[in-house]
Amino acid sequence: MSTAPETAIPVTTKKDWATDQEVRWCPGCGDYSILTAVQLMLPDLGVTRENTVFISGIGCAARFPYYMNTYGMHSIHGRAPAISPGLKLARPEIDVWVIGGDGDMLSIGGNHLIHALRRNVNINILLFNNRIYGLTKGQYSPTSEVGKVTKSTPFGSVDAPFNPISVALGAEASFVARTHDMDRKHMQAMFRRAHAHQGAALVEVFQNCNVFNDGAYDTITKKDVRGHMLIDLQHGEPIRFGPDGERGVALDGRGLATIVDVADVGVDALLVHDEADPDPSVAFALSRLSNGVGRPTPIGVFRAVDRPEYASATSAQLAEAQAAQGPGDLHALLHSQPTWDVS
Amino acid sequence: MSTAPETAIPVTTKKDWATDQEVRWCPGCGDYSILTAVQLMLPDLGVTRENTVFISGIGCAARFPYYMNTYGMHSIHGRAPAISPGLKLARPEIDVWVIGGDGDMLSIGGNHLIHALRRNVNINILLFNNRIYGLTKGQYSPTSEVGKVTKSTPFGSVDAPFNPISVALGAEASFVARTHDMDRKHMQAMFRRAHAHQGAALVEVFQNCNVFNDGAYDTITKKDVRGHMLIDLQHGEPIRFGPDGERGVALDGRGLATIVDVADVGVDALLVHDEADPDPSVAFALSRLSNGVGRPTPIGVFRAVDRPEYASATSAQLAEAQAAQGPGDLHALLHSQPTWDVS
Amino acid sequence: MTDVADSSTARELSQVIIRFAGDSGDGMQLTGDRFTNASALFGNDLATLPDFPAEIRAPAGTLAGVSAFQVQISDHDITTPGDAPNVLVAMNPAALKSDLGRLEPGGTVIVNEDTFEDRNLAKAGYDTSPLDDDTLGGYTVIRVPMTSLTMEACKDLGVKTRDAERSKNFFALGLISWMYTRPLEPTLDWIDKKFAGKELVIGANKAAFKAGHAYGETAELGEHHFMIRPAALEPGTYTNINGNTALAWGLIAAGHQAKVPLFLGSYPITPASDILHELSKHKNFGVRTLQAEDEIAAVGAALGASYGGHIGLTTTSGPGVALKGETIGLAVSLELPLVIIDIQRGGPSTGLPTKTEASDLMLAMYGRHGEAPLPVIAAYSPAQCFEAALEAVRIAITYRTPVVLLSDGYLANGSEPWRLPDVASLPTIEANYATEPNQVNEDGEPSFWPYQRDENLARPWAIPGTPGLMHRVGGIEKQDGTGNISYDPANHQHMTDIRQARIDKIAESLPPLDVAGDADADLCLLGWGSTWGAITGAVNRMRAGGQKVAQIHLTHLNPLPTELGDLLRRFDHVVVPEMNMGQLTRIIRAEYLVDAISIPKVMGQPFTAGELIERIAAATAASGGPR
Amino acid sequence: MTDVADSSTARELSQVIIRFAGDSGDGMQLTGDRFTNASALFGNDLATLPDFPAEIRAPAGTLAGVSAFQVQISDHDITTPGDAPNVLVAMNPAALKSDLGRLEPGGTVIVNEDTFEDRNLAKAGYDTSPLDDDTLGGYTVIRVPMTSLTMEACKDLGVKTRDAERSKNFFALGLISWMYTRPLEPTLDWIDKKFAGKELVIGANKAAFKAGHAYGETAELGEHHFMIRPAALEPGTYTNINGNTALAWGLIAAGHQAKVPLFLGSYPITPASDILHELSKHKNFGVRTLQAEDEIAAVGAALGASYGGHIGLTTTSGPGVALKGETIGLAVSLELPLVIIDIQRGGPSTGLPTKTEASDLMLAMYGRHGEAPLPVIAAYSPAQCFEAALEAVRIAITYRTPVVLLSDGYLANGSEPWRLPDVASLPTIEANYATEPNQVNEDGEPSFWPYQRDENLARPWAIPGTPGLMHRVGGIEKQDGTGNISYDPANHQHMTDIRQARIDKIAESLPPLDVAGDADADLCLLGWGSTWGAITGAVNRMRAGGQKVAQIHLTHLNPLPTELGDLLRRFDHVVVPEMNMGQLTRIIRAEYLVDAISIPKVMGQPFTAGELIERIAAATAASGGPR
Ligand SMILES: Cc1ncc(C[n+]2csc(CCOP(=O)(O)OP(=O)(O)O)c2C)c(N)n1
Ligand SMILES: Cc1ncc(C[n+]2csc(CCOP(=O)(O)OP(=O)(O)O)c2C)c(N)n1
Ligand code: SF4
Ligand code: SF4
Ligand SMILES: [Mg+2]
Ligand SMILES: [Mg+2]
Repeated sequence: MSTAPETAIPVTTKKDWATDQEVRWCPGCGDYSILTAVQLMLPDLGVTRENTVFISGIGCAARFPYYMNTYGMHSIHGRAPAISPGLKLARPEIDVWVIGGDGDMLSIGGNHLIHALRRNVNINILLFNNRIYGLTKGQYSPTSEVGKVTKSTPFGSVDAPFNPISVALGAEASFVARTHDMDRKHMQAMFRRAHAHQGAALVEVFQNCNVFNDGAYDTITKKDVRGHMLIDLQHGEPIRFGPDGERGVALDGRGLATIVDVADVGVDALLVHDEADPDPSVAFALSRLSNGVGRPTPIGVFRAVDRPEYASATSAQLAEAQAAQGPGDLHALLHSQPTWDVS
Repeated sequence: MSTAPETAIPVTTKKDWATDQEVRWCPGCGDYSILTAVQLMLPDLGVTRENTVFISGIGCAARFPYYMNTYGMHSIHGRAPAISPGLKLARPEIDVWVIGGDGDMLSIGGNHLIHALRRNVNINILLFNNRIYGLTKGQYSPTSEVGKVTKSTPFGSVDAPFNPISVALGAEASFVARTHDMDRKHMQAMFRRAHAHQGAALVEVFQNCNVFNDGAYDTITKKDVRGHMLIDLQHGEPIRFGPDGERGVALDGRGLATIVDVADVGVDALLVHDEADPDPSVAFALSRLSNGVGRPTPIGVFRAVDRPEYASATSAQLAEAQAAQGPGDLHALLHSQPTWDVS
Repeated sequence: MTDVADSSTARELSQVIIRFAGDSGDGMQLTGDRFTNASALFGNDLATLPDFPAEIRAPAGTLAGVSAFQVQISDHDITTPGDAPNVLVAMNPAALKSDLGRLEPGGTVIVNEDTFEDRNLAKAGYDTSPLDDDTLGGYTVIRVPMTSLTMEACKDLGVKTRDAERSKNFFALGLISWMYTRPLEPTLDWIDKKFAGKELVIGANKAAFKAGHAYGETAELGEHHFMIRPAALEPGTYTNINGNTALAWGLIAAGHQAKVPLFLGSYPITPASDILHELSKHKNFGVRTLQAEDEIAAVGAALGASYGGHIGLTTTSGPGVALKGETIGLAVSLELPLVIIDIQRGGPSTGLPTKTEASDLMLAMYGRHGEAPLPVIAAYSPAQCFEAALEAVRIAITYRTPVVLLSDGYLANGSEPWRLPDVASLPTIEANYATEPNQVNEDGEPSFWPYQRDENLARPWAIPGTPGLMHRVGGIEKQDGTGNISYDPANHQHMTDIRQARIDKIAESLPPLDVAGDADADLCLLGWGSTWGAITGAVNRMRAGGQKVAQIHLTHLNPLPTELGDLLRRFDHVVVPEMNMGQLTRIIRAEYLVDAISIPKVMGQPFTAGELIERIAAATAASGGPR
Repeated sequence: MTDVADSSTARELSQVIIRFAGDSGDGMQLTGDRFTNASALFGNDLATLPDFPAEIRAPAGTLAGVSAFQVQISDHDITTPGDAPNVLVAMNPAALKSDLGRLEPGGTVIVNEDTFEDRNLAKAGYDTSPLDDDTLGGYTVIRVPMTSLTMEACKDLGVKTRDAERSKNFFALGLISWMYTRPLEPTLDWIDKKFAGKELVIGANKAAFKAGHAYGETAELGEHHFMIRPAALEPGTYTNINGNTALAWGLIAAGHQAKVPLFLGSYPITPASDILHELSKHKNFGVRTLQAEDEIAAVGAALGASYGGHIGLTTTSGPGVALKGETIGLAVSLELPLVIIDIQRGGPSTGLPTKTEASDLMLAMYGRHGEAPLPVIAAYSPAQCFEAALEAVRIAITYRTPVVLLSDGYLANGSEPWRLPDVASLPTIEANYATEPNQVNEDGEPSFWPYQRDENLARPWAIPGTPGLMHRVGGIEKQDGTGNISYDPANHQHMTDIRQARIDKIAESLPPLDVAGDADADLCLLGWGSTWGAITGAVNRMRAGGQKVAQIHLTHLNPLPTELGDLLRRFDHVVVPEMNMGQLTRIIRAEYLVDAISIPKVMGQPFTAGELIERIAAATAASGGPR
């Protein structure tokens, strides 16, 4: 097995991380800005292209690996979070990024996603949530709002969507964050945090599909409303938002996260965000602040806690076994049951 | 299509609900007591055998339908929560019970489970959680505790288990409850509630597998410890437990559920359980009280809220369409595109 | 047909093949569709071949972004969208580059010359403009500044430049409509309906369309003015229909004829999604549709509905069928009606998702563990998808079995005129739900055996809600009759045999097999699925050229028609053109020990009749002539 | 072997077939295992057939709860656990009822007569005791009150009654050990080790075992005292091994020989789980195992590991293979090494999960959408699973392809003596990771083409972490060489052809096919998989009876050995016994147009040699003798 050489990380620029393949998204698609954010961030991350792998499923979002000059696999629909743990377990030294859409990761791939989070395999999962099936031309997805009229729901959908942050927290995720395609800096900050996290990291990215679900996030991410509608979670800080920080989040008497006017309740009554809380309950409460995109919506890191990471725990068991039993001896193995000799 | 006759429900007893098939569980298995609880409850539920269906996957638990003198399907591993919504959508008037183990429902069937909960299809899901794979003779399951030594984890497992209640709440479940195989009355109460609920109802049943994971719940469900270790949630009541109700649950300053001495904090400081809270955050916090079975563990109904039910919403769309467009006219359909005549 | 452009100056043609090619954003599918519909309403026979990339909108101007639509229209019965196009409409350099090779020698190229500027040429990989070098030597080239003429036509309408520019496909449509003397009204009407409420768009599109039409009149294109008379089709009312719509309607018709509600569990996938879309619209027929979380859930829900007495349906393509295998196996064991519809596409894996192929036959036959036989049928033309759907449901219900119905991307999206059947003439299907106990138990009481078989070896369909028939079914082997779990060795053999025998029995219900062409020929072309059009075209041409040739086209692939073996043994050569590497060929060889010769093709494109004639000649020559 | 019961009074036998049958809770598998191991260490050749129900512990005393273990031991080379048992040990009435029919005419029945009381008789469905009516007429019956004698033997040990009673299987084992002059030490040693720390259990089991042994000595069973000498096997060191263990060890050996770590992604399923269990133990060999959330994740993780340069493995049975099809198709498209191990069991659906069958061959061949060929190989005896695993890994790595390795429940659980190979003699496997660019791009710079092929048409295995070889792979069709996405029609045909050609090329690396028996016979028995033992037994007997017969046994099912067609055409009759309904038969017929005749069996039980001989005679007679 070859491993990465122990030389200094070469200096690279965005160009080095891009392939020569034409980017085939629709003009105006939010995926472009995510791609740019990633390609601009990686040169600063202290990683090499050869030790970086992007694995995706199928969907518009899932075309991502073709555009990254790293190792990459464009796999099959829903299976990126099933395939990537295998790679990470086999090669813990490799950075594994998992890319997929809301259909890919929450519909067909939902089970793999929650199990990857539970196991806490050290992979970085970017979920491009455009609340629609893009590549198959516009059916509703498990994050589409109730009543949505799409090709497959001409009379409006009748089922409630998932809140991806709630799903992840319910599945024991150790790192959960949210960002959006209109803010490169914020995206990069979240991707960096996901990368730094030792364990499975899920970043939900609000992404605009301008062809089949245009403007899905306009009410919260457009420049002019953003200040009022996005609640930027900062660890250790009271949760405030609004152009002048005039609003905030507090827990009401029943422990539910509620939006308050700071002037009414005072700064001290605000909830101080603790992403490292071992109990995910408050992070969960924050995820319920806005179910959908009509109300002020938290972005940032909901939760980031240390707990045993699966790939390193596996490697540790291997190392322990070798320490205890010595490296595998094939002859000894073959003779490990009772034997007899015929001469 | 035949539908149920509108006659009075005939009087039945346990015997009427049992088939003539030998029950093939190991002697002492917790599944027996669950079966008995169900067979004793159904005669009082105001339902008929012909309008009742049990659908299961594969596993020891999943043998359940064979023992019920109702309609039943013993399907394939993990797929009962995928198959049963189809039946319920097709035949909303039929009671559908879904039975499976922790492997069946949370491992291979995890995705179907969370989507059935999200969609809120009116099915009653009983998850027999013995924290082990019984039928395949003892591998660890997604609810097994960290470090568990099983046939497939001879050096101990390294991945954190799911908390089924948290998973369900993260997946937008409208009804979530927990009970255990040592308390027939409590089981029956939960099953009744699940049945009454209009939507997907998940009941986790702590179940002892005396062959491969014996005593998994002894520290909380045995008669002598139960009083100290089981927190019986009651809607509208302050959450108290202990032989004399001397302990209780309160929310701490950060909104986390905590166990307190009633003498210390006073009854008024206790959390009043509100299963109908539209926000699942407090129910989620309660689910985190005990992650595993070493600490006092809530049982009862965590959450029971009304939200649109999928099968009836589907039926309503059909009815509306028929009202608006009239019943389908095949001739008109065939002529609905531009046509021309050749003579 | 009053608005047909003056046809007095038009030369008569018996058919023409036109290919519209442009950028994904240029609206070529719509243009082709409109031309097709106008031709259909005019009374031509026709066949279409939409041909588009997997990307929603690949970058403008690139080869990857080229989207094309080919249509053949004629004054007589035709079965394919034609071999090489006579006319290629190229909306930009990339379209020219990618599709020129398909054009017939000496054919006509119509280009939007406005787009032939440096940036687009470079994107298409042209060093110099093909309009200026000898690239187009030997072709008739019509250069039209479509973009600027469209802008000009729209300039007083108050439309934004970008929107005006977008109407250029209607200019092209107008021009072609003039050249082939198409009626204008259907298109003008359609614009009104489609863009209702968007007056500016309506205005721009109509202006562009009329400008294109006028351009033909005025720009001395006289020698390109043609007339193709209506085809003398069988009398009746016709509509132009694609395969997916026909299939969806066939399912609705089947539910209607069986008086059993339809339930579709589906997960979107190209090229099957449109069936889900279509069925979702017809809730007033009592059709329930569920967009499931994945393919396994989709077929699972359908099976659940079947257990409940509905016709469980699931629509998908290859990757979905690969996922559904285990659940289909359960359906085999439960002996419940279920229809699995596979709109095949290029494989393996994600393959060529928007291109056609027919390589899932073996998967349909064998894609389950254990001995799990089930009927497989295949549609052979867009309109015939209607009948195929009815037949699939008939078999599923009558024999209580899952059925795989195969179609493909070409049938799904391609269209043809369809003589609408009279509803009264449709076959009826008997659901025959069980209503009564069928046994008496030891105590002399009525009881119910879920696996007691009828004359078709089919078991009762006893649906929940029926008093007295409570029973359990499951995937573990069961005792025949009682349905109780049984590990008895002899019973397992018996059940395996009976599951096979029940499928074999279906053959008894099939109409006699039709041998087209010359029954006494040495050569028989054996086909299945969408190759029907090309094979028929080849047979017609070969026979017209004096060659004797027979044609057998299978709609039932499992069980095979009883008489097939004897029929095939009559011929010296059995040649099997397939859109795969020889899957039916293998089945025929195994079944009948007939030395069937495969003509395989997996190129994402259907056979053309001409290509087939050549390859048949080569194949029979190689196999050494008559034996 | 000092402790072998006095053999001077024992009559010599060349072999015996014993069947232990009792309740699931009676420990019959353990009893059979112990008897087998003692016989192995004694030097006999042997073959075993464990036969148990799907329930963990079905209700005591019922027919559904009967668990049996059959073993044949001999003083010469044997290949099957025997046809009809000579001796049936029946621990209760249900066991007698369910298994008596298997006993040879005139055979010996040993019953635990204590259990023949009303309740048990009723549970087994006996109206009167078979010990008292003529049920056992014609058999030699040995009635032993095993339960009470065991209790008696334990009475002074301080063991609880229930625990004492549980030792009765050791009483039976002791008795049989006396009857067949087995050494006692291995069993006594084993009891010490197995129950270390549980002194009471050790005491009870040993007491019961010795009591059983003594019972033989003292109870005038003299005429039942036999001796079966060690078999003259090839010189070497032997161990008694079952198929799943041999397979797991073969995988470890393959990783060792290739110097590539193993990664197993698996989801538990009978009868494959034990391979997961075994591999999980050997972490010091660098073996990583992941119990995944389902089969799709299991094969997905394995594929991810393969992409990372490990040998990706996945173990399962039929239902799991049915689920993995889509991901295996991706592996076909990615051209990465991957080994899919299918321990077949009775199907369809859940079928007979603990019973053997070999009906997944077609699934292995065709269970993917599109044209997705891959190599299929099959193990043929428990010990040979070791070699088969090595061969599967060799092919997967050398040809960069997923490989399906078929075994079955009979091989998995059955055991036989295995002459341990010398580690130095094992084949080496070259992983040949790519380390350098293999192209120069337009700018003259080194670049890397992930689909540039070597002489085997295999592509480079360039694993993450290798500088300069960054590349993308995916399931969409790609250009040969560069690996870039390509929808080009000709390229798709080319890639389809080359994927097939690469698999076909494997045939060049296979050793010449072995024809056993009489190469000049009219009749050839063609087999694959676990039928090898029974077919070999049949061939030996037929030849011993003066009949000429040839035998070909395939380990490679895809591609088939190059010379197979020519070989088969030499015979008048090609007969193919299979544990399915004729799957290989179909392949052979399609491939070679040879009129291969199927002898199918799906009864959850392997063929016996005797049964085969009869069915071969019938089949060849029916097919009308030599042509
Ligand atoms: C097994 C399988 N099922 C279905 C599909 C069809 N399919 C491709 S992408 C997709 C969903 C796309 O939606 P999403 O994951 O949200 O990605 P987006 O295109 O919106 O980025 C579907 C259903 C497939 N390729 N494979
Ligand atoms: C597709 C498939 N995979 C695996 C299996 C094997 N299998 C049967 S039951 C089971 C798990 C049993 O555990 P659980 O669901 O917890 O039920 P329990 O037996 O503990 O009641 C497994 C892995 C199967 N039957 N089908
Ligand atoms: S369809 Fe939507 S998500 Fe897909 S590329 Fe186009 S804009 Fe982006
Ligand atoms: S194995 Fe465990 S869960 Fe299964 S029947 Fe036995 S005791 Fe019950
Ligand atoms: Mg999406
Ligand atoms: Mg379990």
